Amino acid sequence: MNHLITAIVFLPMVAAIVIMMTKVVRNHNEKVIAIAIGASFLTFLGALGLVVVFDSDHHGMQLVTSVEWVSVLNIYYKVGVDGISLCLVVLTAFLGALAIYFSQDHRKNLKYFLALILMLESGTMGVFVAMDSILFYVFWELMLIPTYFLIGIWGEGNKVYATTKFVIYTLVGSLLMLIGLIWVTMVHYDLTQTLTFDIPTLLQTQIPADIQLYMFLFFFLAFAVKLPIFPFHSWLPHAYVSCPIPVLILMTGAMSKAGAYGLIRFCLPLFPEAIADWGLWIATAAAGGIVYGAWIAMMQRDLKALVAYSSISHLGLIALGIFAFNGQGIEGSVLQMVNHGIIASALFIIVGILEKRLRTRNLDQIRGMKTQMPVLYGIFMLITLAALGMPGLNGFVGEFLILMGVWGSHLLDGMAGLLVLAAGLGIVFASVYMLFMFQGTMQEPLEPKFDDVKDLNWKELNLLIPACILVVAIGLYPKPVIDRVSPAVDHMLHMEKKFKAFGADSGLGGGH
Amino acid sequence: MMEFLDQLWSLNLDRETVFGLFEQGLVFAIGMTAILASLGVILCATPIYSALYLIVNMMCLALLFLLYNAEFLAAVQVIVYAGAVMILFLFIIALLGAKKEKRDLSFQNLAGLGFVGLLFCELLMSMMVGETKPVEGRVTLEVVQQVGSAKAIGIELFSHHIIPFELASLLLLVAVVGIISLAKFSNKQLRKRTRF
Amino acid sequence: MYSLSWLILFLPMAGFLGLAWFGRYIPRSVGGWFACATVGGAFVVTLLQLVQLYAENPADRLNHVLTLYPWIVSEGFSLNVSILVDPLSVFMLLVVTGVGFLIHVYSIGYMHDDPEYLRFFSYMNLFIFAMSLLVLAADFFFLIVGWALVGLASYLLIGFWTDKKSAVLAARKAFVMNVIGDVGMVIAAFMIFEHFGTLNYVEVFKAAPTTFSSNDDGILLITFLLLVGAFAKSAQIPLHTWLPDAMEGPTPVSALIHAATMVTAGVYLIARCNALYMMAPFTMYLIAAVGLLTALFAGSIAMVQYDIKRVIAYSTMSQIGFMFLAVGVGVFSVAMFHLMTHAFFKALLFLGAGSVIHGMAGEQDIRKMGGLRFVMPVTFITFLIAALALSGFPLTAGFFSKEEIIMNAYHAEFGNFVYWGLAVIAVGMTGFYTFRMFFYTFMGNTRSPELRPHESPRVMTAPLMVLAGLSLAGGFLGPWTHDFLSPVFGGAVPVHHEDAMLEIIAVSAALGGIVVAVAIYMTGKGQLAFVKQMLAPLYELLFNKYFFDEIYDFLIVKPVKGIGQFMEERAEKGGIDFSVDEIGRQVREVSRGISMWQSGKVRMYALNMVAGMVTILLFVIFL
Amino acid sequence: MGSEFVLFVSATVFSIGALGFVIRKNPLVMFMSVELMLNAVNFLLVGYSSFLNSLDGQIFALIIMTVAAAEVVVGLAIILTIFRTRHELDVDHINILKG
Repeated sequence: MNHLITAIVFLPMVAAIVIMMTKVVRNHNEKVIAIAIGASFLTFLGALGLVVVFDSDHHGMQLVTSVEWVSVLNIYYKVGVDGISLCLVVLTAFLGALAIYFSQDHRKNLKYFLALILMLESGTMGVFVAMDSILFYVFWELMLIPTYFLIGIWGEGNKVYATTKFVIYTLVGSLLMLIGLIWVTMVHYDLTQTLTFDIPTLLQTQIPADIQLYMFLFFFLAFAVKLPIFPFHSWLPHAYVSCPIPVLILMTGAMSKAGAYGLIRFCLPLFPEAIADWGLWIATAAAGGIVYGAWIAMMQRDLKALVAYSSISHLGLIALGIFAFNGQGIEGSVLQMVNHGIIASALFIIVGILEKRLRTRNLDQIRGMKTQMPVLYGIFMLITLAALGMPGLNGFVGEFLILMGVWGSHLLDGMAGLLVLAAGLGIVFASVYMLFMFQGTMQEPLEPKFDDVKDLNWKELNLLIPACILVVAIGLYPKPVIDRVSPAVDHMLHMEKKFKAFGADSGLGGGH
Repeated sequence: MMEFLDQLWSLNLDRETVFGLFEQGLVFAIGMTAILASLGVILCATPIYSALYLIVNMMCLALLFLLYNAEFLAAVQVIVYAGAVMILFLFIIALLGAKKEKRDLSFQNLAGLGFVGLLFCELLMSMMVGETKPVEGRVTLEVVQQVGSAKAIGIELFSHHIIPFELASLLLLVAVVGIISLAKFSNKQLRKRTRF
Repeated sequence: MYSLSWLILFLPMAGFLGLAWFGRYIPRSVGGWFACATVGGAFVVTLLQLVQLYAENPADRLNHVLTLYPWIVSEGFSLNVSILVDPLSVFMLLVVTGVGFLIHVYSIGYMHDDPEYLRFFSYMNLFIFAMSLLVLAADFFFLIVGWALVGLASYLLIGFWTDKKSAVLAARKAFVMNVIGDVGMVIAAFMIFEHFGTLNYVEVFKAAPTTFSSNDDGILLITFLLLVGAFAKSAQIPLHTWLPDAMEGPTPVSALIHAATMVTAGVYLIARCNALYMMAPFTMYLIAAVGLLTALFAGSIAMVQYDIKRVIAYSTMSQIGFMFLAVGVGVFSVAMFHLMTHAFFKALLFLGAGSVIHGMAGEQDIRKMGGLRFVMPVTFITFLIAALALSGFPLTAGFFSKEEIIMNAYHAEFGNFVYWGLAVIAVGMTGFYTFRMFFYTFMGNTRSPELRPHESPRVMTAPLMVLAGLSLAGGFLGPWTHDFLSPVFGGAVPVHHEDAMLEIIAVSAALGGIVVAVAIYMTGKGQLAFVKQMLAPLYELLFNKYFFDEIYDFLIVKPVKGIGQFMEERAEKGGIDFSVDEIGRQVREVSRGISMWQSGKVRMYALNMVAGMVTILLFVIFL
Repeated sequence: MGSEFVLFVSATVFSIGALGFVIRKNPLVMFMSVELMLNAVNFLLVGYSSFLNSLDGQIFALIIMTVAAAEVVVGLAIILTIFRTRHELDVDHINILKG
C-alpha cells in the first residue's frame, strides 16, 4: 500500500511509453486502445483503492512515500495525499478514464494521441500528490507539455495560435512560480539554516510581511492563469474551442483545478497577510469573472465556446470560495472543483457527441434533437440542471457552501453582499445560457436534415452514465466528500507557524 | 625585437654574434615578409593574387618554423598548406572564375577596421607581459637535434597525445563524408524563408 | 406514525423515478394509474399524520422533526435531511396531495392521446415530490431545495410540449424568473445563518424575538429577500410575467401547479415564517400593498383577455394577491383558508377549462366557444359552481374565505380602510371577468360548430364533480382551519361580523360585477362595442397587460443582450484578448528589431565576433 | 629572436587575417584570411614550443593543421555548392539565415 500513489501516478506514464513503442500497422489501433483503456481504468481503480485506504479523520498527508532524488539540494521524490488532493486525484483518474474511453474513434496517429493524454493524466495527478516543491514544479510542467501537442496537432480551427497562446501564457506563470518556490526555500533557509523543498515544512514558514506580497504575486499569477481567474483567462476560450474533446475533458475537469489546488496548497497557508491585503481585490475579480463569463456565454452560438465561457464563470466561483478564506468557502470550492470536473466534462462529451452526429456545433443550426435522441435528452437535461445549480444535484451544494462561506467571510467582510449578489447574478445568467443551450439543441420541432440521426450507443452511454450517477449522488449526499476535505481545510486554516521571522508579532496566524 | 635592435646599435660583434645577428636578421626579414604577404592577401582585389600572396605567407611561415627548430612542421606546412590546400584554392578559383572585387569604404569596412585595430592593439599588449612561464621542458634543442624533429614529434604524439591524434583522424573521416554528401546530394534549390 | 411521514416524499419520488427510468417498459394505462396511486398513497399518509396530530393536545402538535440522515457536516455548518410535521405542513400537504391526486386522475383522461403520456406523469410526480419537500422541509435549506425543485417541475411541465416554440420560451422565462427568486431566498438563508447560526425552523423562530427587535435592518432584509422568492414563485408584481405565459403547458399542469399549489407556495412561505414577518411590520405593509396591487392589476387585465386559460391565470394572480393581502395584514390562517378554497375552485376552473379545451379539440379562444352548456352539461355545471365560488357568491367556498380576507383587511392588526376599499374593487372585477368568461364559453350559441364539441370522459368529469363538491362545501371548513392552524400562528383569528355594512358592500360588489357581466354580455352585443369604444385607451392598456413584457424587454432583456454583445466584442475580443495578444505582438516586434542583428550576412557575424573578441580581451586585460 | 617577435608577427598576421575576413566579400578570400589567422596561431605555438623546450606546441600546431585542412576542404565544397545553386559568390547576398 505504501507505493499506491506512486503506482497511480506513474501507471499512465508507463502505459504511454509502452503505447509509443507499440507498432501500429495501418490504423489497426485495437491493441493500443486496449492498453490505454486498461491502464486508465487500472489507475481509476487504484484511485478508488486510495479512497478506501484513506483515513478520513486524519488531517495531514497520508500514504507518504519519500525517496531521495537530488541529494545535494535535499530534493526528494515525496508524494502523499490529504483530503483535498484525494478528491482531485480520484477526479483526475475518473476523467482520465473517460477521456481515453472517449478518444477511441478514428483519428490520425491515434497512438500518440492516447499516449499524450495518458501523460497529461499522469502529470495532473502528480501535481496533486507532490509533496516536494521541485517535484510539484516538474509535474506542473509535465502537465503542460502534452497539452501543447494535443491542441497543436489534433486541434481544430486556429489551433497553432490557440496552443501557442495557452502554452506561453501558462509558462510565464509557471516560471514565475518556480522563482517563487525557490524564494520560499531561500527564506526558509535563512530562518532555519536547513535547505528543504518539502512542502509541508515550507508551509510552516512565517514569511516576513514586507516580502509576502511579492512572493504571493509570483505564486498567484501562475495559479490565476491556470485556473483562470478573470482577467487572466484569455487563453481559455481559444484553447478550449480548438481543443479536441477528449483532451478537453481532462483540461477543464482536472488541469484547471491544478490552479485552484495550488492556491489552496501554497497561497493560503504561506501568505496570510498578503491575502488579507489583497484577497478582497482578488475575490472581486473572481466575482467579476463569474458575471463576465456568464454574460459572454449568453452571447455564444458555438456550443463549445458557450461551455468554455461557462467554465470561466464556474471557475470564478471556485476562486471566490477559496478567497472567502474560511471553512465553508474552501470546502465548497473543493467540492465545486469535483462538481465542475464532472459537469463540464459531461457537457463537453455531449457537445462532442452532437458534433459527431450533426457535423456542426452552431446553436442556430441544431433544433429539436429530442425527437431523435430521447436518451441524450434526459441525460443532457440532468447535466444542464446540475450546471445551473439545481438543488438536489451536485452543483448546488458547492455553490451554496461557497456563497455561504463568502457571506460569512471575515476577509471579504465589506463586500460580501456585493460579491454574493454578483455570484447570484451569475447563477441567474447560468440558467439563461444553459437553457439556451439545452432547449436550443434539444427542443422545438426537429430540423428536417437531422431526421436520420441515431440516439446514443452503448459506448457513449457508458461515458455519460457515471457522470449522471455522480451528479445525483453528490447532490443528495455530499457528506462523504466534505468529511474527507474538512479536516485538511481546518488544519490549513488553523496552522501554527513554527518558523517565524519575527518573534511574537505573528500577525494573522491562521486567517481568522 | 627591441633586444635585437639594442644589440645592433651596440655593435658588439664577434663571429658568434654575427651569425646570431644574421640569423636574427633573417628571422626578422622573413617575419616582415610574412606580414607583408598577409597584407597582400587581403588587399588584392583578385582572388588569384590573394592566393599567391597566401602561398608566400605560408612559405615564410614554413621558413620561420624551420628557424624555430620545427623541421617536421615546416615540411608539413609546405606539403599540406602550400601544396595541397593552396592547390585546392587555385583549383576552385580556376573553377569559379576570379572576379575582381569592388572595394568601398562602407560602414562595415570602417567598423571592421576599427575593431580589428583595437584587437591588434590588445594583442600587442601581450608583448608587454614578458616571460610568464619558466622554461622547464625536457625536449631541448639538443634532444631534438639528437633524434631528429620528426622522430621526436612522433614519439611525443604517439606516447602522450594519442587520443587527439585519433580524434583528428576521425575528423578527417567526417570531413570526407561531408564532402561526398555535399557533392552528391546538394542539388536542390534553396528555399527562401518567409517572414512571419 | 410521524415516522411514516417520509413516505409522503418517497412515494411520489418512487413514482417519478419508476416512470422516468422504466417508463418505456410499462404499459400506458398501468403507468398512469401507478402515478395516481403514488400521489393517493401520499394523501393517505398525510391523512394519517392528520389523525396523529389530532390525537395530541393542540400545544403539542408543533415541531415534530424527523431526521433522515446527516447531509453535510462542514466547519461551523452542519445540516440534516429532516422533515417537520406540524399542523401547517399537514394542512398544506392535504391540499397538495388531495388536489394533486384529483388532477392526476383527471390527467389520465386529458393526456390520453399524448404520445408522451408517461413522461407527463413522471414530471407530475416529480412536482408532487418537490412540493412535499418544500412543505415538509424542517429548515430553510431544504425549503430552498424544494423551492427550486418545484420551479424545475414547473419548467418541465410548462415546456412539456417541446415542439411548441412558445411553450419552450415560456418555460425558460418561468425558470429564469424563479431562479431570481431562488437567489433571493439563498441570500436570505445566508443572512439567517449569519444571525441565528442555524437554518433550522424551530431554532430560528424560537430565537427570532430575542435576536431582533421589531423592524431591525436585519429582519427587514431577511424578510424582504424571502419575499423576493415568494413574489417570484407566486407571480406577484413585478415578477409575475411568467405566469400567463406558463399557460402554454397542458391544462392539468396549470390546474395543479399554476393555480392550486406551487404558486401559493409564497403564501405558505410567509405563513411558515410568520414569526419573522410579525417582527417586520414594514415588510408586512409591503406584502399587503403588493398583494392588493397584484389583485387589482391582474383582475383588470383578466377583464379583457380572450384566451380562456389566460383569464384564469390572471385570476389566479389576483386571488394570490388576496392571499398576500391576508398575510400582509397578519391573518395567516385566513390566508391559508383562502389558499385551500382557492385550490379547490381554481383547480376546478382550470380542469373545467381543460375539459372545454379537450372537447373543443384544443381551441382556447373564448370568442370561438359558446353554447357549450348543452353539449357539456357536467362541465357546465361544475364550471358554474367554480365561477360562483371564485366570484364570492354567498355560501360558496370562495365567499367565506374572501369575506374573511376583506373583513380582516379592515379589522386586522395591520389592516386599514384603504385595503378594504381596494379589495372590494378587486372583488367586483373578479365577478365581472369570471362571468364574462363563463358567458362567452357556455352561453349563447355555438360559434364554431365545425369543432364538434363533446363532453369529456368519466375519468375527467369525476374529479370535476369532487372538486365542485368541495368548492361548494369547502367554505364551512373555515372555523376548523383556524382552529387547527392556531397553534402555528400563535392564537386564533378573531372573527369580525360586527360590521354588517362592510360585509354587505363587499358581497354586493361581487354580485355587481356579475350583474355588469350579464348586462354587457348576455343582453345583446350593442353594449359591448359601445363600452369598448368608450374605454378604448384603457382597453388597449389592459389588453396589452400594461405593456409589462415590453417594458421588461426594453429595460432588461435588451440591455443585457446589448451589454453582452458589447462585452464580447469590446471587452473580450477588443480588450482582454487583444491586450494579451498585444503583449505578444510587442515582444515579437522587439525581437524583430533585435533580429536585425541576425542579418544572415557572414561578414556581419564575423564583425560581431571580432567585436566580441575585442570586448572579451578588454575584460581580460583591464579587469 | 625573442618571444616578442613571435608575438608581434603572429598578432599582426592574425589581425590582418581578421581584417580580411571582415572586409572582404569574396568567400574564397575570406577563407584565405581564416587560413592566415590559423597560421598566425600556428606560428605562435611553434615559436613558444621552441622557447619552452616542449613539443606540445608543435603537436598542437600539427593538429590545427589537420583541422584547418579538413575545414578548408569542407568549406570549399560548401562554396562550390552555393555557387552551383546561386551562380554568384557575394557573401552579402547569401543571407538565408536572416532572422
